Amino acid sequence: MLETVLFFALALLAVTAAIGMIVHRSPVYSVLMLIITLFSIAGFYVLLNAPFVAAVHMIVYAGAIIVLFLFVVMLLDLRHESDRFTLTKFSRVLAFIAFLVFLGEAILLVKVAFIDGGLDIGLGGQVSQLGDTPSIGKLLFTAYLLPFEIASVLLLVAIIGAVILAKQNLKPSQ
Amino acid sequence: MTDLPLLSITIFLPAIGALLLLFLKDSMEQLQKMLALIVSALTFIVSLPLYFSFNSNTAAFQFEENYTWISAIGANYHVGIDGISLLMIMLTTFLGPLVVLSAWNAVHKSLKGFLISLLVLETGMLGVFASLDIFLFYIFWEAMLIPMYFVIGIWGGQRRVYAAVKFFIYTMVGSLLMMVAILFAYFYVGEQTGTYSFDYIHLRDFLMPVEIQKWLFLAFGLSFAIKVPMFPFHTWLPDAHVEAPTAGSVILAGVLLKMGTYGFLRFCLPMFPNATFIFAPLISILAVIGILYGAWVAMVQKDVKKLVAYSSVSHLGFVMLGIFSFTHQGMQGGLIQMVNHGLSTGALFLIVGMIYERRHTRMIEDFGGLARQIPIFTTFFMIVTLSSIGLPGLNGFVGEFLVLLGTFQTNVTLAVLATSGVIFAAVYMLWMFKRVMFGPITREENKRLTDLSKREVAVLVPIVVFIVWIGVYAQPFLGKMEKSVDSLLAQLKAKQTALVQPGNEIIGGGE
Amino acid sequence: MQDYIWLIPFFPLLGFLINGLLGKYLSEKVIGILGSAMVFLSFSTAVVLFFQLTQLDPENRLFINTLYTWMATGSFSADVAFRFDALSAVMVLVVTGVGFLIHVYSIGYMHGDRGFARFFSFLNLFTFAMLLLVLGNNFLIMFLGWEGVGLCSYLLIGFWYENPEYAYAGNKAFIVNRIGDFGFLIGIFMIFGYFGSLNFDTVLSAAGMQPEWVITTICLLLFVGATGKSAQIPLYVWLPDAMAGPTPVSALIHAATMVTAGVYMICRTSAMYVLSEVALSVVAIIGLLTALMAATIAITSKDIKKVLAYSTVSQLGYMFLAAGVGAFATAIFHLMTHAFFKALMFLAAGSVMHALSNETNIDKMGGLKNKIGTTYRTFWVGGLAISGILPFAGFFSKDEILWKAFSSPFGSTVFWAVGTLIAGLTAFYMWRMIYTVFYGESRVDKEVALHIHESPKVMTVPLIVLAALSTVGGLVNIPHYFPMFEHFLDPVFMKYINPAAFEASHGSFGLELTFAAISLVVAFTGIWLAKVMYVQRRELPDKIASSVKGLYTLLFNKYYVDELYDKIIVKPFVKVSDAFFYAFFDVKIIDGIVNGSAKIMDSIAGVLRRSHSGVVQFYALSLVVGAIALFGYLIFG
Amino acid sequence: MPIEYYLIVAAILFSIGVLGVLTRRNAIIVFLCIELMLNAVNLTLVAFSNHVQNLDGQVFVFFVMIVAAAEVAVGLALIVAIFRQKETVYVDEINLMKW
Repeated sequence: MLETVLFFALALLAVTAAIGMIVHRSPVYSVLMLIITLFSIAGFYVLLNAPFVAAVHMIVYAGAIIVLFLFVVMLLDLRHESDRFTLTKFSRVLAFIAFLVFLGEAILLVKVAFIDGGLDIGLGGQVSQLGDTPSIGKLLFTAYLLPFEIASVLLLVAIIGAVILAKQNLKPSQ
Repeated sequence: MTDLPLLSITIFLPAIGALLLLFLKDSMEQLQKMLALIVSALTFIVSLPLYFSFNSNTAAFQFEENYTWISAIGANYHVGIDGISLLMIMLTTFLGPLVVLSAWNAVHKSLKGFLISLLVLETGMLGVFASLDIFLFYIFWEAMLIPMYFVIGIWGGQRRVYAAVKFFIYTMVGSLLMMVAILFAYFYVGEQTGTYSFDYIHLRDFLMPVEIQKWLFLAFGLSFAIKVPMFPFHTWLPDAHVEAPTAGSVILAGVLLKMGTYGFLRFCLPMFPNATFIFAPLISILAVIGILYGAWVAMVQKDVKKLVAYSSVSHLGFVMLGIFSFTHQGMQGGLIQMVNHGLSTGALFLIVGMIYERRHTRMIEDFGGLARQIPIFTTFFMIVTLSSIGLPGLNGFVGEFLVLLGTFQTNVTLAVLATSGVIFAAVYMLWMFKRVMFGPITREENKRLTDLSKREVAVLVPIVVFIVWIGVYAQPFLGKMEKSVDSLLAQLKAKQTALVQPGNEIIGGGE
Repeated sequence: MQDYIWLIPFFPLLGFLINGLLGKYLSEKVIGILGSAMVFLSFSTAVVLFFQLTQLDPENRLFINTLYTWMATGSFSADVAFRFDALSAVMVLVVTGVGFLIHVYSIGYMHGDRGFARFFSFLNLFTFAMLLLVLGNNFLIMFLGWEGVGLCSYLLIGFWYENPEYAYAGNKAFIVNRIGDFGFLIGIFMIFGYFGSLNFDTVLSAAGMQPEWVITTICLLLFVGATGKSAQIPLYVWLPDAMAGPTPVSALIHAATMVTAGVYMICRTSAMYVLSEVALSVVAIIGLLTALMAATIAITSKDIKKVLAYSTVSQLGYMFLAAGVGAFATAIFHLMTHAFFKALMFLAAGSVMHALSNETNIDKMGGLKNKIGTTYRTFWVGGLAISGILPFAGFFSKDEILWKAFSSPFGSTVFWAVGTLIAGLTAFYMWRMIYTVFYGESRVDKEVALHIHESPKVMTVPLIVLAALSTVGGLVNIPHYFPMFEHFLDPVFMKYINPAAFEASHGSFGLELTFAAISLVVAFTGIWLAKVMYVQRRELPDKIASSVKGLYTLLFNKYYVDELYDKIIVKPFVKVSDAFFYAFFDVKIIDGIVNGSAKIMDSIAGVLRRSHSGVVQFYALSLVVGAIALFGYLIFG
Repeated sequence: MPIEYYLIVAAILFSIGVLGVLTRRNAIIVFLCIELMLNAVNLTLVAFSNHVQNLDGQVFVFFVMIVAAAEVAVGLALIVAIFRQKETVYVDEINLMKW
């Protein structure tokens, strides 16, 4: 019972924070809103027996990426944005329609869940396989060894890219 | 002597020449011209034994060479000639050196590229006439387009790009349709007979049901009709001719236009006989319209080259009429007319090119009274004009007479209408000749015109010799093609009756 | 000697090649002698062959000489073959004989002209083509000669090409001839269609078996060719303009030889013409009408050569009338005599023009009687011959035609009556010209009058010879007493015709004499009228002209035929093909479609291009829309 | 808890992210929204991994995170570079790629 209460609370929190993020005038507050959303998602991971993923999630996302965002926002000292939404009214309307369509899909999923009796694609195996660190670690270094190594190369490339981009001494073109 | 692959040498010698040209530096223009001339002359000499040791009392393909090329799809390098393609090959190799000679000092902009395109073009054309494998035929057919596009597009007149693109797209649309038809035939016959091969004889001997024949005939026919050019598809010709350099126009008129008619003779008629008989009335009517329309429009042209271009439409209308008359005289007349047109219109373009080199204008009213100024030129121009009008004693008459004689036996009204074309031919050619050559000299520049140089005379004399020879003694040429035309006609008749038998089931493997 | 016939056409061909190619390097004398010698050589070969021919008995007087096969496809084969029988013998002798005299004459006439060599080479080429026409053993060789003479007349009419009218006249001649040849060609196709071969013997002998309508259409088609070449209605318009050529050309081509090709062709195919009543009557009627029309126009014409040109058209009408009534031999006889006196008169006119430095308007002449004596006397003889006065050639040939027009089964009194009237008109317009040119006071303008001189020997000798021929020529065929000429020719015509067709010719010998007398009387009245009007009372012609104003202007402007043709056929044709065919159809419709499709492609591309607006959101949006579409398909698809 | 609920929440978050990307002018905010969309996807992955009792889903989340990290690094470097040159971060003013 606790689990469902917790789920709904986290869900509510995540959605409001997300809306707040895209609506808020000042970018700093948007970043903070995002952090809240990330917290709630971490909560979900725990609910879904994936403690290791939740931990890594908090470290990588909240810890590194968002900090980087904050850093960039501070660096470019973006103040209040006057008109935060895109100029053309036309694209805003279209964007809203897109939003509605995605919601439609969500509702559809609800239909599938409640009316048709849920997705029965999975094999209802025993709960024992918890997402704990040793089992994921074993998996990483056996079945997914190659992608793991490629990922490291990818990160290296990203680092070099960022450095090069930053080093260019670009003069502001009037 | 026959162990030497004579035909393949003739086909690829110009290409080899083009390769050699690549090694010469751009500055050595004189050397490039000499090499191109030697190579094309050599090709002509090599092709002579093809003519002389051609045994003219069998319709089978001679000098045949058949090597497997892409065995996976059953396409092999299968070349050979018979009565129909022999004269075309001789015409191509004969015009080769003359064209190079005519462009001696006409082209200055990247001469090497020009000569290479000419030689590659010659190989393409020879390939088309000699190939007996439809896949190979299609490759040469397309390969021929590219150099011609460059010749018009780079070395042409002011609106050359428009003309070149129009020429390319016109032909490309046609040949794409043909590609589809070739593939369809390939798979259909393959599926029916089990052996998938592009070999011409294999596809020709298989008798398809009439419905399929109709569609394939239309597809092949459209591509060839554009090339001929038949009446509604001819508008690319005047632009291409007006904008092409002299050498380009000569090759275009001399040989490229014959690809269409040759295509009909080699592919459409034997492979789809029943469809041919069904569409023959339509094509004959279009041919007659082409004759009259070409003549009438030529009458009002202001530009000499456009006039000659429209006269080509009219002349080739005769050829198509002859081919689709399905009589001995008509077909052989058509074939001879193809050679005649190559000679007389080729010579006409050479002549127009010569005055263009001197005056840099093609408008008729810029000339007038040249006869007194340049007498040698006038005699050549007179002879060639008379040959293109079809004056008896010269080559034009032999072709037109036989075509009309043949058509008269199948369709009197069309023959009468086509014969009136003979009058219009005289009208527009002589009217143009009068305005250009006779009358007082009206323009200052015309007074300083120089007569033909030795080189120019050397280009025109061989053509005039053949114009008179075919006109006076046409039998050797007619004899060469006699058997092949007989066998083609016999095949047509046999296949037509074969399919019409009751039950209409597909009788595979006709004679 | 049979296989030397090919020498006859070969000599002039040789002359053409030598003069044509090496003309520049030879002197005028050499060219002239060479040209004339060549024609003389073929004349002598013809004479030798002629005598050998007469050795044979009349039935099989025929030499055939086949050189090689010209072209053979399937069942059709045509070879270069020559035929020398009585008919072609006469024609060859006329062509080469008169031709030789004219060649000699031209040496004097063309003296000093820049294109001397070119003139002689073309003259030889013409003789070669005419001999081919006359000697050909099948329709194709005849057609080869037929178009060859058409070409030479084009070259020679437009000989002085600097003058645009002359070049235009040359063009007009060739194109009108070509229209005639169009009919001839279709006739040849029909002949091959129905007879399977083109050579004369097979075709003419098989003529009987074909249905009536086939024979009639073939004859009419061949007659269309004849009207084109021999300048009959409706295709005669080119002959008067052909006077633009030098006078020897007019003499040789447009009087003696080329224009008679039509008559020769009809006589050669007489076996076919006899079989179709319709064709014969068409030939006769057209001949008669042309003769009448041309005679009327000649009365009012002011140009000396134009008068002679219309007189030629009229005399040709006579010949066609003769052929039309089945009197083929008489037609050929008149052809021969006409060649003599018409060539004589053209050459004489040439020497008159030569004397008056090329003045052709007879109003500017007069009183030349004693200044150029020989020309006057020969012209006088020619005038008598053409008017048909007794001893002269014209009497016998024209009278014979009038008699045959009456007596022959195909003829009728109307033919005879109109024919006699025309004979009178001929006498009148011919002597009108002679009197205006040679009698009365001299209206020659001053500086021209200074150097009026008689033409040199080389011109007057041919005149004299021709004058002699015009007088003697007629005696060759005096009816009843000495019809040697007809006997000589008849076997050729009778060979394929069954004599039954000719029994019905009626009329006794007495009647024939009376008709001869009548035609003499008519001729004298014509001359007397001309003398009265143009010598004694000069004001009469203007008075009469003003009284019948309308008719006079109509005749003077040649019935406005030229303008009519121009307006009905030529102008609209050019305009239509320019405005409708080229400008509208070719450029607008077909090019329109082609360029149109290119423009459509271009405009579509233009629209698509705008979508790359550079706004990132737009790209993202299209991405999302794509995704949605995909989901929609997956879910509902 | 039945898996659909998680999927619904993830779908909503994802839609919000899309909305943000399409409407916001500030490049950084757009970047944030992209991060949000990525997390929504991660959530669904983990949800399914749990539902299907197979850890592969979770491993996959790792890789998504790696890519996200690399992407943010390079993206922000780009934004900084653009800002240094064009003094603006607003997306609709950076349209050099217009035709």
